Amino acid sequence: MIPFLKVALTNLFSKPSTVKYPYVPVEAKPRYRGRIAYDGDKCVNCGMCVKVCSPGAINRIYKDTEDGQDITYEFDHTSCTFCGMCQDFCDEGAITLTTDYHMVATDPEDLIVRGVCHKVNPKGNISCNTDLCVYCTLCAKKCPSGAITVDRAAKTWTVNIGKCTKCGACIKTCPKKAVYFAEPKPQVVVCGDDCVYCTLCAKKCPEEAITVDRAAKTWSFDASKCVQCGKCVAACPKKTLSFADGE
Amino acid sequence: MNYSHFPAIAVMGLFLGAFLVEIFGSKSKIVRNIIVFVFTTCAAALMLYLVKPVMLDGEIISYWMGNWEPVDGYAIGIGYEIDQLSMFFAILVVLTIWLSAVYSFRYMERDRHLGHYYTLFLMLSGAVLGLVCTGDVFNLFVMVEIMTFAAVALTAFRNKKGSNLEAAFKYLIVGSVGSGFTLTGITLLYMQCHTLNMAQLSSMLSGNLTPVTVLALALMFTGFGVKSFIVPFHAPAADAYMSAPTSVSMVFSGMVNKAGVYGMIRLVYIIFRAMDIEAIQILLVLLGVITMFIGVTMALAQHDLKRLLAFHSISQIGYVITAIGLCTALGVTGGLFHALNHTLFKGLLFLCAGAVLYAAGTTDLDRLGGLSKKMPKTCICFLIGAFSISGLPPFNGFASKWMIYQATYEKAVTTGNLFYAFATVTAVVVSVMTLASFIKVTQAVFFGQCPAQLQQTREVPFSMRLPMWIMALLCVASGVLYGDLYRFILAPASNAALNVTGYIDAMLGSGTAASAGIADIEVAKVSFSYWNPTAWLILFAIILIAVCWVVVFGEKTRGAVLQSESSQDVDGKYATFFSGEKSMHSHVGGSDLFWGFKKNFSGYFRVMQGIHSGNVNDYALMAVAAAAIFIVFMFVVLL
Amino acid sequence: MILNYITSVILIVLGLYTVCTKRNLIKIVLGLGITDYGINLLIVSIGYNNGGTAPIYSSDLFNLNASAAAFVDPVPQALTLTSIVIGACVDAMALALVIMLNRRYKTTDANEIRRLKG
Amino acid sequence: MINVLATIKIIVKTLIFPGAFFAMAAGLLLAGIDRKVLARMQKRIGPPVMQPTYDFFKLMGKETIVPHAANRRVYMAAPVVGFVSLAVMMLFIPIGGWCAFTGDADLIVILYLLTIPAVALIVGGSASGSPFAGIGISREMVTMMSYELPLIIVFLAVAKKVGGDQLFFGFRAITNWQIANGPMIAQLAMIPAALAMLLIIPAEVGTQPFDVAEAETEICEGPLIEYSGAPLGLFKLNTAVKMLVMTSLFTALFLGGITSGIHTGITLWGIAIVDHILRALIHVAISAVITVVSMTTIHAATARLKIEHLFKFYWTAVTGLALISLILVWIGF
Amino acid sequence: MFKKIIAASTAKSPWIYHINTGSCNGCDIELVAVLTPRYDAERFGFKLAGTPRHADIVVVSGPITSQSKDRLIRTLEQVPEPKVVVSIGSCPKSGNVFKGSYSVEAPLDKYCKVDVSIAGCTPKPEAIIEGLYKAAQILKEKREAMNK
Repeated sequence: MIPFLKVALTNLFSKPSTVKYPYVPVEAKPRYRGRIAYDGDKCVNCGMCVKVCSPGAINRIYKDTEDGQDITYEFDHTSCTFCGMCQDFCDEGAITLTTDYHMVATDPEDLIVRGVCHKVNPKGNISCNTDLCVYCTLCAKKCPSGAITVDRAAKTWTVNIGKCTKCGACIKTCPKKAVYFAEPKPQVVVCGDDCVYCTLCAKKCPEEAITVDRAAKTWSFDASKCVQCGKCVAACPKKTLSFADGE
Repeated sequence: MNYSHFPAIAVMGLFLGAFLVEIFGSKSKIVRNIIVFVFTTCAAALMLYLVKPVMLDGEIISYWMGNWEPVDGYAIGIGYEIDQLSMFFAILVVLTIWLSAVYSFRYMERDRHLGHYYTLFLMLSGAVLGLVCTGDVFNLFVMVEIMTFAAVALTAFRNKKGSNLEAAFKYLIVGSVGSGFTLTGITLLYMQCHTLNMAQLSSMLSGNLTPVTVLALALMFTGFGVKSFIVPFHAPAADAYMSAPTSVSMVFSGMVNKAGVYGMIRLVYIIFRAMDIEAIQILLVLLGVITMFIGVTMALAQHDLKRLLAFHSISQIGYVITAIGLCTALGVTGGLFHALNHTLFKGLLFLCAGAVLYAAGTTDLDRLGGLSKKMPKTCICFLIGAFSISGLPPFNGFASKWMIYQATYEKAVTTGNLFYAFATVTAVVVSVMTLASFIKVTQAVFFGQCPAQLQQTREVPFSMRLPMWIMALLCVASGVLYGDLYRFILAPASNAALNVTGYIDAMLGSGTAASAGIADIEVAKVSFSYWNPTAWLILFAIILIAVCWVVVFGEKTRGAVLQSESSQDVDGKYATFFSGEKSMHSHVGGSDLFWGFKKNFSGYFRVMQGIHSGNVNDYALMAVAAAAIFIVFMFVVLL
Repeated sequence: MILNYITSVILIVLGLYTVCTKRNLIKIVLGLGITDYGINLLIVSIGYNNGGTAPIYSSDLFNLNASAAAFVDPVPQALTLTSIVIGACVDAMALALVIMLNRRYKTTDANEIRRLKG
Repeated sequence: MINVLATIKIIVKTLIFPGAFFAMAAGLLLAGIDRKVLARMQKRIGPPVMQPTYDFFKLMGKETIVPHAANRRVYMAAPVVGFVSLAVMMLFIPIGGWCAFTGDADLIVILYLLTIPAVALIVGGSASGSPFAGIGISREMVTMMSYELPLIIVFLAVAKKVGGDQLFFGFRAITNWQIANGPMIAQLAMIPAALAMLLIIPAEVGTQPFDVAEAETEICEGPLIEYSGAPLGLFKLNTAVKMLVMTSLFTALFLGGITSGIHTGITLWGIAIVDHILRALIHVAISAVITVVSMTTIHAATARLKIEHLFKFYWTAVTGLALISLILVWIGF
Repeated sequence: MFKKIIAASTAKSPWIYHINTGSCNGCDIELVAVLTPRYDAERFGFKLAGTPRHADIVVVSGPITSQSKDRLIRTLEQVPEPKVVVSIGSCPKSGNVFKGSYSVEAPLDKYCKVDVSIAGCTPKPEAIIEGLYKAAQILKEKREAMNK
């Protein structure tokens, strides 16, 4: 008991070691994983963070806008475990865990960090400059949705437009910078030879870009009016219409 | 109104009642109850009528059986002598009898052979009243015998249980051994003085103590020790209290051991006047202290309520014996006052135990619990009894224990003998242990949680509660008004005990005491300047009102006081906190309290288990050994 | 006279010995009886006075003082009567209790009858 | 006609000065100082000195839940009885040499008044019907048994020292004696008794090393487990006032003569108000010092004792100290 | 006046009762760390209470496993009125990484209204102090609401 008595008495006359928190601001250590800061512009909506977040604290809300989508990322701090995986896996560096630890809230709303990532749909689709490409299959591995298939032996590179979310992950990883967003040539509708001139495509086209003369068996297309809505292609019973690259 | 006949009438009345109950009572309950009530009330009335002349006017009533007046200074017949001391005990006796009778009407209704019960009961009360009033030594012995018989028979009254018979047998054997010693003592006295009258004996014996009288003193000292259940002889008493029906065990603890104490006082103060010798005082105080300590420590280890109360009776008698052994004015007053208080609060506690037995069917502490919600009135009475026995201020135990502490320490300081200071310290520690064991009982029986089978226990009928309330009131009253209680009852009684001339002159005509050279000791007036509780109670009341006013005034601003009356949502907000569990029945029973204390005293308790072995021979051996020790002690000291 | 006192002391001590050591209940009760008779003997022998006659006044009632000295002291005899009665009652009750105990405990050995202890 | 001034004086004495109000305020202050100094001993800032007062008023504002298994009347009455007896005790203990009510045998009255708050806590705890409380009250009772023995020996030693061959249990006699020949603690024979008394104070109040009865960790606050709201507030107040009572008892018994020397002579309505106030302040200051010395240092330096170690410690070590001084006094030192 | 004193002191002496519904003990030791000399929550009057009956602020940690669910509900009921429930860490609010497991019945809101939630998987002691301080203010408001 005596040693503790000595310690107690010496403490009595020495300065208390309490950090007077609210009056003396206390900064967290530099690598402290605190509140998440999300930078919408850097984000490319690749979805890696969502995939890698174990408690599923991140969710995305899509809202279509005219030139693409507004994806709001919601980081729910009440269910986040602050492991920092999303920060590590976000190549763009859009997510950073700041050293702000003051995450105290009465209503849960203000514990949710929101950020909007405006995703402009690139006009064209992914295509590969075959002479630069060395078929190293890196882009295929990188693609989150598995849209690219590369056959090293046959030296072929194909992309499945449906799956591609235009995230640009392949562009970034291609060592040779072979992959690029092809400049979107204005899409032109082309009519195949077994057209029966049933004028269905003309009726479907909202912009009357197609004129069909049943009698003279002629099919004409006005590219300037066409909005590439694809309704004519879908309506043609003979499936002779298809998009093609204009000039 | 020639009231000198009244004591004889009262005693004979009770015996007559006993026989009448035997004849008429066995058939109908009403007749029996009426006879008992009438005879006990008229005995009470007769004796209480005497209080005024004897106590206040200081007159000593002497009455010669068959009008055999003493012939030229020699007492021939049996004389009844009521001086203040015997009047004091007579009040005690009469009070206990009346209350026990009223209590037993409803309490004993479930037993059979009630005719015999009331016969024995009236015999017991008649014997003790006779014992207190008599002035003749042999008559004293005969009354003690009748008392022992009635007590033994009553202990064995509920003979279905084998243990009751066993207790009765042990009580009879040890009692008879004790009575044998007393009878031998009396014969030796008669051999020496050729008289049986106490007053004459004391006038002849004062001063000239021959070996025969010393042997007689030692033997009678053992005899009355056996009757007042001090330490070496206390084991059968604990069994007897436990097995007797509660209304009888209340009489035991209120009257029977007081009769033993009365005999002891008569013997040592009046007949032999041996108290001036320092050694006898130390012997008595030592016996008292040991009885106190053993009584309480054994009580702490008990599992049965009545056995616990029995051991407490033994320990409180230890207090009385210690106080009387001091032979100072304050000491004797304290002792007598504690005897009165003991009768009150111990009677109350036994009645409550009886009520619990009547309502819940068992007095085993491990199977009882949570009765305060089922029997609120009994619980309050028990609390009053418990607080007064452990000596908390407003109640009567405090006043008498206070006197005893002051007396013992005053004796220590004046005589410079550290032993009495040791007695004060033990007295205080024993009083705390008494409080401990009563906390154990209240927690085990009244508070805590109610076991399933006791859910539908109901309050006891009114006629059982009436004596309880009377006793509770008396407890509080004697605690508060002990100033004038001292003036009217205690002072005359202790004076009568201390100086004997009045006693002798009344019996054998004035002047005999002077001739025998017994000077009248001027008893020092007890210095009563210490704090009288009435003023103290006013303070208590003022602050109580103030605090309640603050609490009540805060009512509006405070949260409401809520208790769910409905019992079905017990599991919600009002359930006991079981760290979240569903509140199941887990009652902290009596036996698992005071773990720390028992662990430290485990060696002591093992020895105690050995001593209370329950074997008749051991008890008889203890009695005889104690007799031998006392004889040797007396010879060494007095000759 | 001394012989009476010695025998009564022996009887008392013998009685106490049996009460304290014998395990059979009936023997204990007998021991009690023996102590009682020892005491009775003591009480009776106290009243003896050499050459005294029975304390009854015969025809010559008047010369009182002549025969007074020769009387044996009547008081101890009265005491003995009471003591004998008490002794008898004690024995009767004790034996009754022994019978009941035997019926309950099926034994008369003091060591077995030890339910109330501690 | 009752002397009106006298009754007013009594009411003022009972309720205001040494009675309820002063006891409450000084007690809470002492409790605050105790917690503050304890914190400082653990190198932390610690709560404001008024913290027990805030605790008390907050508890008065809380809702009082009476559990179903509790006996309502006893449950509510226990804390009030405890506080009342503590307030009455304050009337007996001389504050700066002057005590409100004194008789001849105050020590025995104090001895018994000390048991009432403990009994109130015990009966209250057992009335709440919780098994935790059951265990708590058994420990509280054993604690009481353990410190009662040395306490009575200390009282007897003081009485013998003051009394010589008569018997003086009253505080007036003790104070006069100490004014005459110096505070009791200066006497050689009485130093062990003073030490024993210092060790008794923490057990009586129930602070850390001896608070096994209200151990938060094992039996969640022991007897107080089911209490909430105003009754709990009163019980916490009782502990605080008990601190004041025990420390002022120590000053009365062992440092008697110190404060009574102050006479400023300024009287108001015949009562030397200023003297009283000054003496009261010094008295509370001394009590604070003793609280720190006896309770806080031991609290900071030791861990909680098990119940049988506590009992053995009190019945061997502390009683031995007290006995030494009793025997020394008896021999005539 | 009496009401004002009570309301003021309710904020100044909030007593904490900690319920651990299956937490990984990260938040538990952090909550107790708040009482150590370095952070010393006792400056504001915080004190750990042994039973819910003495509690003002109930701090719940852990993802409310099914075993501890009904015990939690029962204990929360036993806390006397002006009471505040604080969830510490992310487990109580959402079940954190244990979300979706068979034995976790996570969001505490199902059982009671959570007044203050302190986020952070083991929030920093300063954050806990701030949270408790806010809880004490809410307690005061509830106390004043009770007065009306």
